[in-house]
Amino acid sequence: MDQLKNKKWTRDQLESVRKEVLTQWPTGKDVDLEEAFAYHQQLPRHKIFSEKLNKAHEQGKTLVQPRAGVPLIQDMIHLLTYLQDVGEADLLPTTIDSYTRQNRYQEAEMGITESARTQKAMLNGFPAVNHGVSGCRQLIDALDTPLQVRHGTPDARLLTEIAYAGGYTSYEGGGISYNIPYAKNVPLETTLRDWQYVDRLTGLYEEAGCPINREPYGPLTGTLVPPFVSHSVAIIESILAAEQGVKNITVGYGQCGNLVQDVAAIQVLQSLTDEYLRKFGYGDVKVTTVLHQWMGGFPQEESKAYAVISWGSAVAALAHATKVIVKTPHEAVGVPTQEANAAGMLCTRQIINMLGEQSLNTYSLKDEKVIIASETRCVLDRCLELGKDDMAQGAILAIRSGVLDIPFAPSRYNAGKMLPARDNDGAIRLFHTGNIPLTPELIDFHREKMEERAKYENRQASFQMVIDDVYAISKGRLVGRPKV
Amino acid sequence: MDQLKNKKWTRDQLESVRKEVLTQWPTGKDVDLEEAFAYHQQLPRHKIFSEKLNKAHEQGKTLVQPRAGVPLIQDMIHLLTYLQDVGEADLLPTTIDSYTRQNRYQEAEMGITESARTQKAMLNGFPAVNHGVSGCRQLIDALDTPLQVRHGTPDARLLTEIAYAGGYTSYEGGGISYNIPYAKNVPLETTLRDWQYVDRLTGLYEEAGCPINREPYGPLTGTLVPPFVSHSVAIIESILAAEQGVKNITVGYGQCGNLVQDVAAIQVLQSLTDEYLRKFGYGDVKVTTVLHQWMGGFPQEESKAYAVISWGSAVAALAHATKVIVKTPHEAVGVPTQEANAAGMLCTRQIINMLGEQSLNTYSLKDEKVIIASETRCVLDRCLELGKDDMAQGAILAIRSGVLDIPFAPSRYNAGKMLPARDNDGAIRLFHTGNIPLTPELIDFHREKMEERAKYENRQASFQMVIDDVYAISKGRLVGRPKV
Amino acid sequence: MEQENGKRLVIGVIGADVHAVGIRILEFAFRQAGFQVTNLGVMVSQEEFIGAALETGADAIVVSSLYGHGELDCRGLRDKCDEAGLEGILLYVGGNIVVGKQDFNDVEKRFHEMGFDRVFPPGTTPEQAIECLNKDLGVG
Amino acid sequence: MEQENGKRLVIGVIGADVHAVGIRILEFAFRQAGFQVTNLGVMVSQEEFIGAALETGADAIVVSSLYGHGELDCRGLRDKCDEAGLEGILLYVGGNIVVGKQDFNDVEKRFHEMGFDRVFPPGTTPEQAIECLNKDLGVG
Ligand code: B12
Ligand code: B12
Repeated sequence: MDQLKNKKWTRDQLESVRKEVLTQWPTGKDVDLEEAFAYHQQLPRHKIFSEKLNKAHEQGKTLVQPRAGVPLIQDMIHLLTYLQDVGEADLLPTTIDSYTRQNRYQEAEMGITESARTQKAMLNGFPAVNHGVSGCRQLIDALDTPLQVRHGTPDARLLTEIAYAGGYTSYEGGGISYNIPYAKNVPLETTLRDWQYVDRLTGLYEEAGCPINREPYGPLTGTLVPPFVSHSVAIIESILAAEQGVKNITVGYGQCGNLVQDVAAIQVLQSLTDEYLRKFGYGDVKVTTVLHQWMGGFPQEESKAYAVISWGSAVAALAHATKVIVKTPHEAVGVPTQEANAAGMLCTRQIINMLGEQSLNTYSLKDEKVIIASETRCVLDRCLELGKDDMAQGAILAIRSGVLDIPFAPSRYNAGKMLPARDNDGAIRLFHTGNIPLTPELIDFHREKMEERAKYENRQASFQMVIDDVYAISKGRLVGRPKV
Repeated sequence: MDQLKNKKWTRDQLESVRKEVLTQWPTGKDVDLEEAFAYHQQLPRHKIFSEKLNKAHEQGKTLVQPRAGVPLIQDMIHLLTYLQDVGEADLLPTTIDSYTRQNRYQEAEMGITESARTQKAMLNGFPAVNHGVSGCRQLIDALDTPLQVRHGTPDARLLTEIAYAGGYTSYEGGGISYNIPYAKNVPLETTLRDWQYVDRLTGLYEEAGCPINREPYGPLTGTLVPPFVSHSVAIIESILAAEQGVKNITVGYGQCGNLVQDVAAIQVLQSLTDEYLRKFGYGDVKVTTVLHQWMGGFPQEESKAYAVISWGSAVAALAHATKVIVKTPHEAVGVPTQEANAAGMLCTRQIINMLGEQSLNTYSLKDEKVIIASETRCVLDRCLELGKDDMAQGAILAIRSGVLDIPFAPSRYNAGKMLPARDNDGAIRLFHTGNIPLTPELIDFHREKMEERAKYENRQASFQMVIDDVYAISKGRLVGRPKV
Repeated sequence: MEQENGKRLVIGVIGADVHAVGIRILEFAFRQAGFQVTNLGVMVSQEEFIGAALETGADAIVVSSLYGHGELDCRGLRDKCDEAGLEGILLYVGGNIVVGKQDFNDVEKRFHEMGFDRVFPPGTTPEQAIECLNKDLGVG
Repeated sequence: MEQENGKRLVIGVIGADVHAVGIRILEFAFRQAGFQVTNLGVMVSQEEFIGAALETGADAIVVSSLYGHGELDCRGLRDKCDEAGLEGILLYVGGNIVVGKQDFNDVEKRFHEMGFDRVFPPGTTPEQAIECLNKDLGVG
């Protein structure tokens, strides 16, 4: 195979791979592109994801979206209808189960059978590949709200084919964000290539007049990820997607917990993604943002979980993110019931509506924006340098060398040399910078922030401090202070 | 009787009234001041309200306090123990029932009997007068946390005598704040005099080395009260209390819903109360602050109620209020169960702990602080002018003329000429200024704010707009927009 | 505002209850809907309700109670109405009429037995109240 | 760090599960407590657990499962251990081992029947796990 380049695939290139992809599981043979375009073209506008997002973006509103997936089609329709009608979802999800995410369709089949037999959900999501094009369309037809596939699949090519032909108008994931946090042994080159396939397919739909929104997965491991790390990934994936013809992109960010850092992060994410896309010649791409409510360990106690949910909603509202992905009071325990899911949404909605008209405009916000933007530029510019102006190669080399480094990632292709921790105000900073190519001033800034906290806590910064931070929110605070 | 003056009562003056007060209900005869001082003096420090407040104030921490009251002593001990142990209360309340608040001890007695018979709470609080000194001490002895009486009693003299002798170390209320929102027919002069009694009694305890914290009731009617209105009342009551010898004062404020206005309000409340007390020669009084989570109509849905609770907690934390009074997910429906009460507290605690180390420092915060402080000064300075430098007389004349005007108050002594409404960002402004003596610039400011909203909503400002604002939070938003 | 419909209401908040906001809004809404309203405000005794109803020739007495003592405060109101010559007058009660979150079916039953024609749960909107009044008084 | 206690553990996250944070912290805590730890990381098959246990002469296999498929992934592990000559090896499982919020007594029973010696609910702290290991392996 040729060396991977950030270059638009030809139709022939795509078709030669498609032939093989569509045979990976029997349902693949039901995909017929022309027929799928026709299906999309007859969808009413209110079922099209990008339409709703772009409208909200114009109006400065924040849309509410849950996560949800169960193994059986009828149950899934029932669940989504509930979230739409009772939970008042603006956007609906289809969360895919973990076997499908690993292309283990045989095991997913077993999970379906077992779930039908025991009347208990034995899968943690909806096995869309096994249910096939017609299975997906049952959902699309039954609901009055745009649907998105949310997963975590390194090789999502067959899933994408089926989901798109099945009528989904939004699709999460990317070659970095669905590899490094979601896999152990998959080379980055492989997933970047497989996601070029996904993006090119998305481009085909766009060219046929069927808008499909793409969402690089923002929160990564959800565990102490500094904003510039996830921003770098989001912007790289946006550039790669745009090259393949994607026109609607939502970039994401997982709440860190410090108000100023979080609001600054969302605002910088929007402006910097716009800027880089323009710079690379993709100025026609529509960019929107999503805030994920706290993605790390949650408190068990439901009333405390509501507090965490509310705080995330407040950040989304004050930053005017285009949408917010909602957690539930069951988060620490297991996949939520539909009631718990709707409860999280109603709580979120209340905050969004109370706060959506307010804005934050602080002295420190501007500083924080400058910091996040500078850090992100350091990483992105070095990526380009490494890749000799090719972002795909750059990404591979950056991850390999730790120029781009994702904390707590399971992948063995991730360097894991950088260690994050919170500063004294709860913002996420770097405790070890590893190989992140920050300027000397930024490195000083991080060191000073960590020293300030270490001094306040009267202890050395150490891995124990990081562990304390990992636990902190689930134990009821933001900064993991030592026990006294 | 002499015309009311803001002047410290002599011991003789007090004693001549006390004789009568202590006969208002049989339990009054058990009050013995010297014995009561002795009881207070043997209380361990961790049971003394001011101690805990002042320590929190020094450390910049926010303490959590619920509301709670049931008719029977054993049930009350059980309830408070639960809130202390499960709810992790820093400070405990004793909410008094509404008959006691109206000095209807006979009806309260019936409520106790009925509650014992039906095993259902037939009173909405704890009838402390009927339970007497020994009844109160059973609570104080059973708990390891400082206790406060919270009520709404225009004539609280007997209740105070019994509560203090019973060992309470904190006491809410004041001559304006427990009249205008809590009564219909009681002249202000009467309540101001009766609260001089309460404050002088508090002074006696202070002089005997028994610190008792006094808390003017901040939120008033809880319904669209602009910050400067409640601040004016809080500062007047602080001055009157200080004159009678009160040394520990907590001034309060009910959350309005706009972040900047609320944080500014709490910060101004602290600094302005300090300033006025110093100015009047009471510089030795220790001032702390309390934020009341949203005091108006709540949403029925519990997950939405959690959102409102969380948002109030966020304000308390970001403003570093000394304590926060907690609502519960049952608020819209009725007096909460102990479980619902503890749930509200745990939710609050989670937010306080996550946010307590963060601060807000916005461009608009400084502006808002200047506005609130100027408005409050306008009212207070006119009060003094009206009262010919006597704050007690000033207050009476100010309320009568609407210089100080409390929206939605039941009292017929309140002018009710001022009408508040929210501006486009949800801050509470004046829609009719009535007789509030604002400067022309401030009046312009309010008018512009209201015009901005009216224009945005494409309707005239009217009473319907005020009604929409009254309902807004219970219907899931902050600004009551017209239906579309 | 709607045309006046000729029906008279006496409204107020019973007992030692000072919740003043809801009743003010009810007054506004009832007037808008065409009723003639006598609003007694807060802290209204049974006697005051009856006196005002007699005086105005009211078609209905609308009792609001928010603070939880509604059950104690409302006892005997129907009998007193009968004694005063207001037999059969329409009696409504609503608000947060008992202490705490109780099963509303039970609550409704207890208040029906006390002689109230309709009993409304927390959060009832003025529109719902007006719909019932129109029905029960044969308006519209 | 405590003195080494001579006991060996094989730990890992079973199945297609990639939750990498908890196991890293467990490794750290078990080492601090004196155990020799082989951490297989995430996405570990039954065969890998058994292979590593044979290779290191492990006293216990500690299975973590967060993503909800624990029940499908853990079936047959005890039998495979027996077949491989690891009769009686201590088997622990913990994390969020089933889908959704289920009654933990039921869950515990099902996993006991599958041959696990101890079953831990969501949110178990490393300290609780260490206490059980110490007891079951006769340490300290
Ligand atoms: C962070 C996170 C992620 C990150 C993981 C990043 C990474 N690679 O590590 C991302 C976003 C990638 C992710 C993905 C998914 N996740 Co996830 N995730 C979480 C979350 C929020 C926190 C997990 C965590 O790191 N906790 C912090 C660590 C320190 O705690 P811990 O993992 O619980 O481990 C401790 C204890 O449990 C205990 N312990 C663990 N194992 C064992 C074993 C024994 C024997 C003992 C004694 C103790 C013990 O000790 C550990 C250290 O203290 C949890 C919910 C929560 N807990 O709040 C959901 C959660 C585990 N995820 C869940 C799900 C469903 C998924 C997804 C399928 C779908 C999705 N929502 O995207 C995918 C699965 C991907 C896959 N193939 O595995 C569900 C599982 C549901 C269930 N069991 O019913 C949870 C519970 C969320 C929920 N309520 O829906 N997730
Ligand atoms: C604001 C408020 C106060 C203010 C009142 C200011 C004032 N003077 O008006 C203050 C702070 C002074 C106050 C005091 C007290 N309050 Co209060 N208060 C509230 C609160 C938060 C909102 C009430 C309100 O204004 N709502 C907005 C208006 C528009 O709605 P509404 O009053 O419900 O009325 C509408 C409907 O209910 C309906 N309606 C009302 N009556 C009727 C009757 C009929 C026939 C019909 C059809 C419809 C109808 O129409 C109205 C208009 O839409 C409620 C809880 C809530 N609802 O969120 C508690 C609440 C009513 N209060 C309560 C209590 C206990 C008290 C106190 C005893 C103690 C305390 N907590 O301080 C004192 C009582 C003082 C006294 N003697 O009455 C309890 C009652 C508990 C119960 N029933 O079990 C509540 C429910 C809070 C709670 N969960 O504990 N309160």
